[in-house]
Amino acid sequence: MTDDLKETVYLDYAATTPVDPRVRDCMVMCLEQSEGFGNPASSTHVYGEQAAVVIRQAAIDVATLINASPDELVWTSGATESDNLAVLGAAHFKAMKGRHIVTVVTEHKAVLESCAQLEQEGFTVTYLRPDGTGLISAKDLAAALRPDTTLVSVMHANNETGVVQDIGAIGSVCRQHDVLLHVDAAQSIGKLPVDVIAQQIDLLSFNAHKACGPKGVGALYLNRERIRRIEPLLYGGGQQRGIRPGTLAVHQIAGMGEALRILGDEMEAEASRVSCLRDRLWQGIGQLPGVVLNGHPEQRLCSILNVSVAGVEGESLQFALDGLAVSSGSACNSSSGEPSYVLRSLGLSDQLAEASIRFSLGRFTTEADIDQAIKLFTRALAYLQALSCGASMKVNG
Amino acid sequence: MTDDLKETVYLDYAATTPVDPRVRDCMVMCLEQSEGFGNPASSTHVYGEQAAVVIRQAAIDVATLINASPDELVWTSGATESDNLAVLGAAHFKAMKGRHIVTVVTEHKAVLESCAQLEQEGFTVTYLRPDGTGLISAKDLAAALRPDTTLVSVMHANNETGVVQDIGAIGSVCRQHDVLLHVDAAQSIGKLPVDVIAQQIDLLSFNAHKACGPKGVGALYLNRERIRRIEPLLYGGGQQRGIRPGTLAVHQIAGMGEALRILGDEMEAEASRVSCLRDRLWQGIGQLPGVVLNGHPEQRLCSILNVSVAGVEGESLQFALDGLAVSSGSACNSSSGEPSYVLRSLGLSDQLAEASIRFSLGRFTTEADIDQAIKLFTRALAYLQALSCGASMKVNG
Amino acid sequence: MSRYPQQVVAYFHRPVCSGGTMLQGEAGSVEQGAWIAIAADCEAGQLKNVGFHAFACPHIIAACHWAVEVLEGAPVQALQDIQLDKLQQEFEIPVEKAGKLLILKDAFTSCYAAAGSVT
Amino acid sequence: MSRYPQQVVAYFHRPVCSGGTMLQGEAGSVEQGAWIAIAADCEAGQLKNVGFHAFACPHIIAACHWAVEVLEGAPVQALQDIQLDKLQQEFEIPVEKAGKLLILKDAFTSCYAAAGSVT
Ligand SMILES: Cc1ncc(COP(=O)(O)O)c(C=O)c1O
Ligand SMILES: Cc1ncc(COP(=O)(O)O)c(C=O)c1O
Ligand code: FES
Ligand code: FES
Repeated sequence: MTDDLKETVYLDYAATTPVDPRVRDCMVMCLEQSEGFGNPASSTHVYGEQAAVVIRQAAIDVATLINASPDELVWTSGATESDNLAVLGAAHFKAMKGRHIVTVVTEHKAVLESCAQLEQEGFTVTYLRPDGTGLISAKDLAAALRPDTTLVSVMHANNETGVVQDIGAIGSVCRQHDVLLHVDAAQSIGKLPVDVIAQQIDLLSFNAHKACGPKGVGALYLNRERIRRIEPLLYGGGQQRGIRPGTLAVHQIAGMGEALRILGDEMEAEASRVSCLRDRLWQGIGQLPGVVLNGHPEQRLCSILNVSVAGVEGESLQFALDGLAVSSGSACNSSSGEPSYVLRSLGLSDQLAEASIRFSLGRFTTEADIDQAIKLFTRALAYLQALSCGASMKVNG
Repeated sequence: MTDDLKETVYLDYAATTPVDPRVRDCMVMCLEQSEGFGNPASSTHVYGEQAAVVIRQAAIDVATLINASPDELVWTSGATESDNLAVLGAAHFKAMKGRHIVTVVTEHKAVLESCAQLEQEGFTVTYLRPDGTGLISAKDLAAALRPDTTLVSVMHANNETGVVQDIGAIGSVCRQHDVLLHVDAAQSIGKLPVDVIAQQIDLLSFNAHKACGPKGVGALYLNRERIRRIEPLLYGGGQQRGIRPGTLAVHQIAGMGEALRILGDEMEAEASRVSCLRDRLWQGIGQLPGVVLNGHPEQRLCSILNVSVAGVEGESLQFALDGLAVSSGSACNSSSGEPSYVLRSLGLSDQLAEASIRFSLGRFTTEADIDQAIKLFTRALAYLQALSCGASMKVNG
Repeated sequence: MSRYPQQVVAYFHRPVCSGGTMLQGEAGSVEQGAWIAIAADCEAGQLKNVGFHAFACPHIIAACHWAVEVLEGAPVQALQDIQLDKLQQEFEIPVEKAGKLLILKDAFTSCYAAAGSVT
Repeated sequence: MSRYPQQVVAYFHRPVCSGGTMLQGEAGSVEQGAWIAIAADCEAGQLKNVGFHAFACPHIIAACHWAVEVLEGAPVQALQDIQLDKLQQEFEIPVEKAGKLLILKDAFTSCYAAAGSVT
């Protein structure tokens, strides 16, 4: 570890997580020459067969966590691909029935940009707006549905605020209207229970790297009772029933399986540990002048704390938090330069949206990390507030 | 290693390869919690920055091997995705100019099925047929080009026969006619020199797992002088200039970089070692009754030996080679049940196409492996030929 | 290889036995994907030296080895009593491949026909 | 953090100094994304206690710290001699953000204007 890393407290688990050593070990085994490094498509020899066994076990582990069956999973390269495959694939497949989609303005770009692509192709998309806490209501959703609506896409937990939608209620509206429901669970998987049956989910996107698994692997759950097929995004050697061809990345999938197996075992205890840490953090910084909480105070992930600071400039806030690895609503050289569309949609001013910090905690976060974060945040705020001297006030002259 | 694996000689490198221990170590480092496990998109903190540095180094290593610049690479989930992105992405992007594509019947399914998809969308595709050795001629290609041709897709080395096309000649025809050339180099990368400048290649697809790197990662080279942009397949967070969004899989990309760096260093020596082994294999089995070589005797990869056996049934040949992990043109439960379209296109009968074995060698293949393969193959042939007793002959009665 | 049932593995690699010379019959062809020739001797109405040649897939070769084994010493008419559903079960032959079993059946039938002309 | 030049890192975290009370000027606003107030005293035509308040991004805060440092002890007219291209170079301010430098310039100019009314 370099000194820079050692000195920097990592509170950016919502961006990506470290790989759990148990997951790593499981992956490394698949990378050993002496193990089943084969191509699971090579069904004619033992190397291929062993790889297929590994894939099968991973499918069982992943399916178990979401109460699905292993054959209802398609492996992908991550949640971006899963989201695209779900939204584009289902919309295209159902295009004969209708060309109207409903989603929410606070979805991840992987969903929003897929929807934008559908609009280019002549589909109509209704974008629901959440209330000031980030929640949408099942009633608003029901009102948005049309006879030609084929798909609703609503994320489980928001990646910026951690706000958690009531998927069960949304699912039952969708079922009543016989509309498919896609849920992006990239942030919630393993933090909240996900049950595709109980919550009436038809398509579920998630990945491993937000859950102490490897980057570059994800899955899409397809409810086989409700949707037989979707249009693929990739064409090739026919792997995965042609829905997603390409050689399966055995070590990646094994890692995802192990990561989600661990979550199944440890989720409950871990969620309460992490939410204690989050509460400790909020106690430490919530009373500082100008600090406000973004998103619903209860309906949110245990692991995310998103705050804004009134009267402080966003980039400088981020800059002053040098010793903290967190995400912020603002970045000088960021390609967009726009403040977070998620926070803006909650009604925040540009200043507050930019001066926002997302703390996201996870498996390896300690009390000491939190205390250090409180210290650094307090100090940064004190400096910037002294510097801006209330900011909007005129100089007393 | 299970006993089954220990007893089975792996000669299926063209399907996938073991991961080189050096590559594995490099990947494991990226999987360590104490290392730069960050998200390379997290540009605001050191974890993200270190990940970006790892990606950059990998891009340099990969670009160096093909004589490209690091910014001309797009990371993908493998050659299937690279092929799709190249063929669909370039065809869509150039659709205003024309909607005619040229490819070859012996391409990989990832290219052929992408072309089939384009046909569905109203594009016209010309499929060139190779001669009996598997080669296409630059003259035939030139004759197939039309004013509305925008893209030619020709693989460098064929995955079944190992036959190597003269990409330089093909490239110069394409440049003369101002048509983009896509080359699938999944099989040739690191076995033959690939030089995108000298060979006048505009788009190059390849992956890591055919080259002792990890499965589930690949790259697409885009010649930035010749093609500014292509239509993406996935939409999302804007990573990789929007051409291929999704969190970059740092350990995977690092592994690919290391794998290709090693190839750059060792390719020459390794190619001659492997071709000696392949020749030894051919000396051992080429003189057995009924055995014929498939594909051009010289213009082929050092690592692949594809043979057919007259008068022997394909599935039983495969079955009798139980102790050998090889690929065959035939498989009882294979989803298609069709004999190899590649071998059929060379003019082989169904029987010969089915009774074909692809031996593919690689970095960890030893003389002892080859000698064992010769022994097993010889024994299997003797048994099956005794059993079929010339097969097509009537029983003498 | 797990995609073949244990019975196929067990019966595939038996020694080649071409069979006797008295009774011979064949069916199928290389073009059809399976060719099977059955041969046996007949002593006092009992089959002896039952053997076969085959160009065929593993399931069928295994089934041939098994069939000639059970026929050894059996009465000649057993040649036409080979039960395909039994073979199909025994060797877990995929339904879509069951056509090949008919060729096997034909070969035994044609061998039995030879018995008619011999005895 | 490597995306900010070393100069920004060096000049960002200086002690807050509000400056004197004689000369004061400001420009920009929170809505504009940057607000800067300059204050100083003036003794015998020389700037003393040059300080500032700012709501601004790191580049601009660093530039302010630097500017007030070089102005300390300089003649009053130096307030309007702040050279933007020099600041832009010194702190590697991205061109697309250069607009913010104009606010800084305006703040110093307005401070200089105050000098006119004081002296
Ligand atoms: C809610 C949500 N959806 C989708 C994604 C995309 O995931 P991936 O990086 O695996 O493509 C992310 C993370 O970036 C996310 O937070
Ligand atoms: C020539 C060729 N192209 C493309 C592919 C697909 O590669 P991947 O498995 O990485 O998707 C392969 C291998 O399967 C190949 O041999
Ligand atoms: S191998 Fe012939 S039916 Fe399966
Ligand atoms: S931080 Fe303000 S210009 Fe870069």
